[in-house]
Amino acid sequence: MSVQEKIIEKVVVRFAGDSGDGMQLAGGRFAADTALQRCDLRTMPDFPAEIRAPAGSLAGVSSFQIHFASSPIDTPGDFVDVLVVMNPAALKMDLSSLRKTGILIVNKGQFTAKNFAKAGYPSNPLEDGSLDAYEVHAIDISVLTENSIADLGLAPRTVARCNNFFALGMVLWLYNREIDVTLSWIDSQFTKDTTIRDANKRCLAAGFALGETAEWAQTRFRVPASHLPEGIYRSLTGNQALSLGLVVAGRKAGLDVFLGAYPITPASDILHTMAKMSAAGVITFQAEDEIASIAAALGASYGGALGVTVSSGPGISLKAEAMGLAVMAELPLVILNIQRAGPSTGMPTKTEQADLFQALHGRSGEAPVPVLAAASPADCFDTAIEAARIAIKYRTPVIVLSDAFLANGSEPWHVPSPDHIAPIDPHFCTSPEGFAPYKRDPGSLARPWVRLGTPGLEHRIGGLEKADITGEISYDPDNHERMVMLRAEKINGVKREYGPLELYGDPDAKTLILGWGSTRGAIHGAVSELCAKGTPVAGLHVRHMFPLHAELLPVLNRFESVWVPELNLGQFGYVLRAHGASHVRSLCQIRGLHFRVTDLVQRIEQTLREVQHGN
Amino acid sequence: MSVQEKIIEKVVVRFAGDSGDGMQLAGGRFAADTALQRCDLRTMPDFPAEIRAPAGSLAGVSSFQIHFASSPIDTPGDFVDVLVVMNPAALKMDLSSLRKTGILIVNKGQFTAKNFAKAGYPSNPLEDGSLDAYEVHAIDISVLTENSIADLGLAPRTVARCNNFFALGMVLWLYNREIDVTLSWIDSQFTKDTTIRDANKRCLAAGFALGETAEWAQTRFRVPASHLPEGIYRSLTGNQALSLGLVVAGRKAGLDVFLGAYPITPASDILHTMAKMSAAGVITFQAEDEIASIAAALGASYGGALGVTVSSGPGISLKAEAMGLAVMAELPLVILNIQRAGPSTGMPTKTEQADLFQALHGRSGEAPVPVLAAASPADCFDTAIEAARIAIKYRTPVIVLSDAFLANGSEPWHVPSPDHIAPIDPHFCTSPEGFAPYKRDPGSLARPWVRLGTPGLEHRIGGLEKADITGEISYDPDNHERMVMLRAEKINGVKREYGPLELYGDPDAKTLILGWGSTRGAIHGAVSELCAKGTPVAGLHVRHMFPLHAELLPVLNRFESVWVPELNLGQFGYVLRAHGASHVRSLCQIRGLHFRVTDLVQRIEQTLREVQHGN
Amino acid sequence: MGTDAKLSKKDFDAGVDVRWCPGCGDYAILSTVQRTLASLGVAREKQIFISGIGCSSRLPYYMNAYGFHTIHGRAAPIATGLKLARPDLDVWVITGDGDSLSIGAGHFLHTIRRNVNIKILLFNNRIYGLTKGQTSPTSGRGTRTKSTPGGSIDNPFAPLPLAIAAGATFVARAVDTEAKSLQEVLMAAYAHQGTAVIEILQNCNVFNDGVFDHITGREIKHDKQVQLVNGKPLIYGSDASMGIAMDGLGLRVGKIGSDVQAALLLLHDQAASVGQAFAIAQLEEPVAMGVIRAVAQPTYDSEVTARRPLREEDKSSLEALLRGNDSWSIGARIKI
Amino acid sequence: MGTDAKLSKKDFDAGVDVRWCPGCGDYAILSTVQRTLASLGVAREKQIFISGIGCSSRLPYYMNAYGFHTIHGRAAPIATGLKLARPDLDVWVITGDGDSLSIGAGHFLHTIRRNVNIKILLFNNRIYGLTKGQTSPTSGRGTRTKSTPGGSIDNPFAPLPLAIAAGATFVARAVDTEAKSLQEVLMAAYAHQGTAVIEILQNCNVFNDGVFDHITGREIKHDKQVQLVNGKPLIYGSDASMGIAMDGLGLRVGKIGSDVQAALLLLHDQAASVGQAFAIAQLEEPVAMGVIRAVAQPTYDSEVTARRPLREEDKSSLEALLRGNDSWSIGARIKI
Ligand SMILES: Cc1ncc(C[n+]2csc(CCOP(=O)(O)OP(=O)(O)O)c2C)c(N)n1
Ligand SMILES: Cc1ncc(C[n+]2csc(CCOP(=O)(O)OP(=O)(O)O)c2C)c(N)n1
Ligand code: SF4
Ligand code: SF4
Ligand SMILES: [Mg+2]
Ligand SMILES: [Mg+2]
Repeated sequence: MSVQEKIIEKVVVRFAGDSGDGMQLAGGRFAADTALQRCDLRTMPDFPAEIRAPAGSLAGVSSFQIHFASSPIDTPGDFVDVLVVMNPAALKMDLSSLRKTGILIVNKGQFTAKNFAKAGYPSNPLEDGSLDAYEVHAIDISVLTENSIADLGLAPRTVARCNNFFALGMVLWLYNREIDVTLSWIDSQFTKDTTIRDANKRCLAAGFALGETAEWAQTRFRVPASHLPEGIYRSLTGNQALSLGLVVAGRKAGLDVFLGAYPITPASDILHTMAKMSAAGVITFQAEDEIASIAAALGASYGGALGVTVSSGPGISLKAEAMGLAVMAELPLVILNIQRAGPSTGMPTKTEQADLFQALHGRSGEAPVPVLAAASPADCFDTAIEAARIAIKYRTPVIVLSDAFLANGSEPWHVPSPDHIAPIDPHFCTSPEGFAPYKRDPGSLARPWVRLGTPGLEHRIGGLEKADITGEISYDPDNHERMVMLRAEKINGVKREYGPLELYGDPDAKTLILGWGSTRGAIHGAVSELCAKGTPVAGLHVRHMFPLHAELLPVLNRFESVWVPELNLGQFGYVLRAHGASHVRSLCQIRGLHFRVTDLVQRIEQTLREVQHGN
Repeated sequence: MSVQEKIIEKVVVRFAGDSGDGMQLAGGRFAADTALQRCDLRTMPDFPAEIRAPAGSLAGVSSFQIHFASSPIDTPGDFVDVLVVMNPAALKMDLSSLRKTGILIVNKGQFTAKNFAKAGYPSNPLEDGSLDAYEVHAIDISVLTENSIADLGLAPRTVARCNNFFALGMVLWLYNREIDVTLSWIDSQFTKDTTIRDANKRCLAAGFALGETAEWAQTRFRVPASHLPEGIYRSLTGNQALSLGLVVAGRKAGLDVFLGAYPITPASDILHTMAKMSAAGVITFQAEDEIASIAAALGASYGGALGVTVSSGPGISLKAEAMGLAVMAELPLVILNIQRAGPSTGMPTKTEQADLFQALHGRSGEAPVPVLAAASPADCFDTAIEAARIAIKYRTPVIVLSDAFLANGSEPWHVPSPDHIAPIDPHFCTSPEGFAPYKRDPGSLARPWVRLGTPGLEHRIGGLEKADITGEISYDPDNHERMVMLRAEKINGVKREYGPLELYGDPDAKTLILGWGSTRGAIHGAVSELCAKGTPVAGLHVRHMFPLHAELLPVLNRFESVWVPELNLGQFGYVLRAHGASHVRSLCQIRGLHFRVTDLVQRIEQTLREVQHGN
Repeated sequence: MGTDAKLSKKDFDAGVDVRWCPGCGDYAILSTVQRTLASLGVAREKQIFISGIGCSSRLPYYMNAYGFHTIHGRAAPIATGLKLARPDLDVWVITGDGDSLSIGAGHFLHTIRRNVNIKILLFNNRIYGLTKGQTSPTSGRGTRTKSTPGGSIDNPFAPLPLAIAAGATFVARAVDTEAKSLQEVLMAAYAHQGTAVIEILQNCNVFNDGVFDHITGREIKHDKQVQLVNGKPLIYGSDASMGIAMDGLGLRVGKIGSDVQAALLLLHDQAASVGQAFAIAQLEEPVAMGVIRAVAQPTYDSEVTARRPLREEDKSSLEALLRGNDSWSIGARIKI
Repeated sequence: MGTDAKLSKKDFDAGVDVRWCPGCGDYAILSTVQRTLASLGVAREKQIFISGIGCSSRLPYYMNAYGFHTIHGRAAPIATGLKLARPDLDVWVITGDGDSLSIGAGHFLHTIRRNVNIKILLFNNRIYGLTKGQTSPTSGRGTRTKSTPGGSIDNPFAPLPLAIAAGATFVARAVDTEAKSLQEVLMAAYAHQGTAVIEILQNCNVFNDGVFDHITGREIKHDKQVQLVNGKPLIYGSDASMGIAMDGLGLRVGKIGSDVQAALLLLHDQAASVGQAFAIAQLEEPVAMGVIRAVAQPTYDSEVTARRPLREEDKSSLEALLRGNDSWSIGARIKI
């Protein structure tokens, strides 16, 4: 037997094919199996834009990338080690991500003249030498699949749908896995149609067996388990994590969670996920539009529930007026913005961090609102809880920024015990004694929150300026100034809730690489790599976009240079300069894609050179 | 005859009374007469909040202030020299604005126990010595009015409505005017009911005669004409000026002007004014909401008209999403925000400059939009034309910031000859040759604007990211980055249209007082006063909030300190620091009121002292 | 305050200065609303008034109850969220013709189609009062206002037919100053399970004075209104000589005996077909007053509630939720 | 391109890749729209397609005409502004059930009440296609989707009755794949002066496949649809044995002769009362197809246009405008 086994530390695999090819499913199952190997992992699905394009077209390509390792990893990976492509369009779209000498598994069966035309290939790329740099395995997966299940009498369309399990079987073989876990998963899923269940199982087995019999690859790989702490794990996308976090926060506060939502990519899954949680006490309301959805959430908060609303950039714009009302009414509200590439409709399935400005400043008048940004799919869970905690304690809307990259990407999550999550005291005002609607808590400056229905506390609130303490309508100039200041001071005080800042990399370096939101993984990766290469830089990650951490500016001022890699035209850099850190500079990328660690490393090295040469 | 005549340089008069007392009319006519004296003047009406409160209540007080002088003036005046109050509530609300030793004219007839109660006076302020510091003339205007027209058989309600003309007559006498102009104005206005016309005329005359006969004041004043350049003048509010400016811009460009609006205080008057201009080719459309109003305006622009929309803060929020579409579609559009005190419903009739952030940043994604701010009622005219010029040339939405102070305030405006206003070339693309929807003009980077209906140029646009040049839908990462940059660069290029920056005051001072928008007058006044007092400061006014003038930062950096008085919590200061001027500091006021020159002078002096003492 | 105590109108008076123009029809409505709540004997703390923006929307400030004066047009969805989260409360929406039919038209109709159990009091004065007199979506063609100096060219909405077309389960109409019938309608609305839409013809004496005089004028009102009584024929007129009968797919109005036959007069039925409710709601002369439609249908909030665990202990375990169906453990496989 | 040249469907094809799911009903609609324009022989450059967001709203990209794919729900007001500024153009609105009845419901109904001369093609697939399958305002109760895993509890809107209640002057219904009748309806809409609302039943084969099968299925369609022909009685059924007659303020459907009398069959009249149009639009079995209502009323745009100086030289002088009525001159009084 000439197949070698090789132990490797980390690897990036991508499945790519037509939308109809089931690549998300194949990738997802491979990730699930990988998790059971106790590897650390990150995934990054990439869906075609919005609608199902014609089969075989470039616009219809769907892919799923997974990075897994025996050591902790930060990102879904810059370059792919193994690329599986199910048709020419997928090759065209995804080849650039494959590293030179990488393994390319091609479903030769789809490499037909018709499909070349759809993908815009003048000739067969398998034959024109253009793939010489790679280790190409061109295998007719279509025919092999057909052969494996010819006797089942399935329609050709249905047969083609099994290609993905065949490919999955091949990859499982390549990484020295078993197929039993996936087989039982198929058993558990395809309960209605046993023929399809059997077909999928057979194809999976056949794909796996192909390695055993045909030995199509010279080497099989094994990625050892990583040293994750003991405990229960699950794989979680950002959207799932936000949903779970909010439900937990509600339960910890003894509040019902009310989600008002209107579907929009890439935020809709939060509605879908929470809609399934009614047994946990969650109410979901698909409203007629974004305005109604935030309005309903605010109404629920007014009634004493935890109101939540979710959208993406354009829909968040529509919520601005109601956010202003929430600021004035001083009621808890959590607003999730799952950012996508803009402006306007932009590129709805692509990622971007360009709604920071809108989150900070997109309201009329002086309407300060705390803004948190989640750093990874799992971090979405903690961020959601913190957002709810602040919203409830300070009676304020809180904005959480996530993005398409976090929303759909996943990573293993060490499931916490609910007991280890601190309770949240909604601190409802229940006694008429000394009650006044805008009489603030001297510590937090929060106003009382009354659960409607409490006798003796009847009162009226609204969007007009209110008199300090009494909450009555007031046009008094001094009162207005006082109230504007009080609201600002209250929100500014939120920073007292934050934990300490944690520098990483080389804290004594002259240069600080500052990240925020979903780019944490890539930036962490880049800082580590630079330090490892002997280029000392420090790293720092910001979750609290507003108000800023009290220590942030002092820390920034300790460094000669502070660079902020961000997926926009430099919004956080702008904010930091405005707050007094005039030496901050952004490293921008705005391509609808996430940072690659390698690109970041290069950018930082180059910028360091520029600075040294003083230009 | 013991009445003296005194020549004075400037004076501030305020008429204050119940909403039903016709103070706006009396003030307006006094201003008109003042204008005919060729004085420079500024007016500032102050309406009660939103609804008509019960007669005699504090909430129902309405006032009109006019500052006029024989030398150029900047503001409607800090303190009032002559205060006319028609009832106790007006006294309560407005007395604080009267300077010590100022003249107080009181309609004694309304100083009744019932009205004291409504105004919250425990006793009669005319009798408790509380007004000793002023020159009080308590006159029973109500009875005198009644007596003047007793024979006309009018209902008591109608009689009471003539009080304002009586009071106006008194003030005209006090300032040594004639009443003929006002009499003929009454003739021209009250054509339907001649009894009312005659009643008003008689009361005006009677009020005037009271001075001649009763000699209620010891001194009459005369404010000589100021040296305004020759020409035709009219008095103009900011809302009127914006309306006129847009109509002129449309005509100068050969474009129809289309206004999409939804009523909101203090912006509604623009709709009212433009609705009367259909003979000039203006189309006004009162839409069902703010979103429909901007949408309709954008539709009109798409069709080849000049689309305009107007609102105030909360309504502007609702327009954000459509603005993003305009950014992506690259179509001309003018958006007027007549700011009011916020957040949320706030104080709708009060002024504020707190929507700057929203104008700059209140959209999703990278969506740069030029923002201009008008400096005075008359400056609104020029600002509107400049906004239209930029919108048309650069195919972009442009935001104009005005506010309640400019909207309702007025000043004499030197009516320009239409011939002296430069034409605007809409530069429609008419030829299919080389046409591509996003092929940019190499100079301005503007894309072609096609008048719909042009044969051979049929094409499709939309809110999805577009491919460079062709405008087709594109999800290509490189293209997206290029397009984001191109849009940013295009808008940044707008600054090449600006005229030079003009420092005033002492340009060699160490401290620069930087103003923007409606505070120009007060800041100019303060800078002049400081310089006159021997405290050298320089002044600079900014109209172009974004993109910033190319010379602005270099100029700011020439000063040791730069202070920005603004009616918010420091928004423009923040912006300037973000752009690199780290030494900028805001002097904030957020009381729903405009700056007083005296307050500003004090604030600046105090800040200078603080800086000198290093704290 | 329990529901037992005898309540008076004053118990529902917030005791603050009321700031409508003297003579405004809103005063009469406020007073009837207060009196109605008192006579219903409801618990004050369970009455929640949600309004948008407009003169009418100021009403919550004057009610001694819980109140939220929100933003323009959005009272209905705010009330919806509130009612879904707190089905135990009575939720009233106070809105104007601009608030609910212009900027809020979408929300208004969506709330109706869902049949959320809230009561919507639509103060229709056919004008924007608070912004000082522009046309509203119910202003008649030709109305001259500041925004339509040449006369409006918009066709007005008829609020109740529109509500019926959206699936309203309860619609009624009343006049601001007719306290008795307004109160009856409010009581019926309160009793109804589902969205109740009550159009109240309200005079704005400052910007649209007398716009309903041709319907509500003291002398003519009996000739210009038909009072609906369930099960009773549609008869009106000062001498009860006029009647309404079916005529094709519409209604015929006329003198009983000559124009319409007494035997064929339409009997009012609040639960009649949508078509019948639509026809009655559309009548312009006479205008139908009282409850036009009231039909029983499941409410949105009750269906939401039915799907929820209402006791804390019935809620699914947090632990199970966090683990999901796909967790694994480092140490031993638990479940895949 | 003038209006004279003989045009073919291809002349209206933008020639780009069409990106709907294979099998989507939108393809058939696109093709009929292209064919209709060709047969109308209209000038390509005068046809403007405005759409919102949704699968349906992609249509403008595929038309060789001017097109603007705007934002969700706002196509109607954008089209309104365009039509007011450019009454010389033909303005088509392409929208979905979510786009025009959910987020855009207010705009949709306001456009209708104003009677702006635009043609609204509402692709009703009773689902949100583009966002991958959530309930829309026309989804039936109980519909299970990603957002309603327990089945929807919303009552659906009936788009055409709602449009009629809002004052629609033209409403019609057609089926995506029935090219001939769809084309007829489009031609009638084009000829109509005013807002034309055309509900097109469209199959979303990915997220709501077969939702109209009970109406449009090949075998049953004659029994489940009634084709409206102006002036002709409402007869349907594969053997034309079924008919529709008035029944109170509603309609009775049944076998001619036994359930309903042949002589009493309702004659279709596009200009009949609102009540009749409402009743026909509401029919659920059979569903009415074709032009339900078409009445002549002044259009909003024509009234706007009538008030405007249309030639440059008729516009009031700028100089007079700038001076206003209250100017004065320094030097000599001109006018006060
Ligand atoms: C977003 C927004 N747009 C516009 C306004 C201004 N506005 C306040 S009330 C109102 C209309 C009021 O009309 P209606 O609802 O009929 O109430 P009424 O005053 O007649 O009782 C408008 C346009 C606002 N407050 N907010
Ligand atoms: C402001 C905004 N909210 C939400 C969305 C997301 N969105 C896009 S299309 C759509 C609904 C589409 O449904 P429909 O109008 O029925 O069109 P279909 O796809 O079914 O043809 C939604 C909610 C968006 N693009 N913009
Ligand atoms: S403006 Fe009209 S509706 Fe508003 S308070 Fe005055 S009278 Fe009433
Ligand atoms: S999702 Fe449905 S409506 Fe959209 S293109 Fe696919 S089949 Fe058509
Ligand atoms: Mg109204
Ligand atoms: Mg749809």
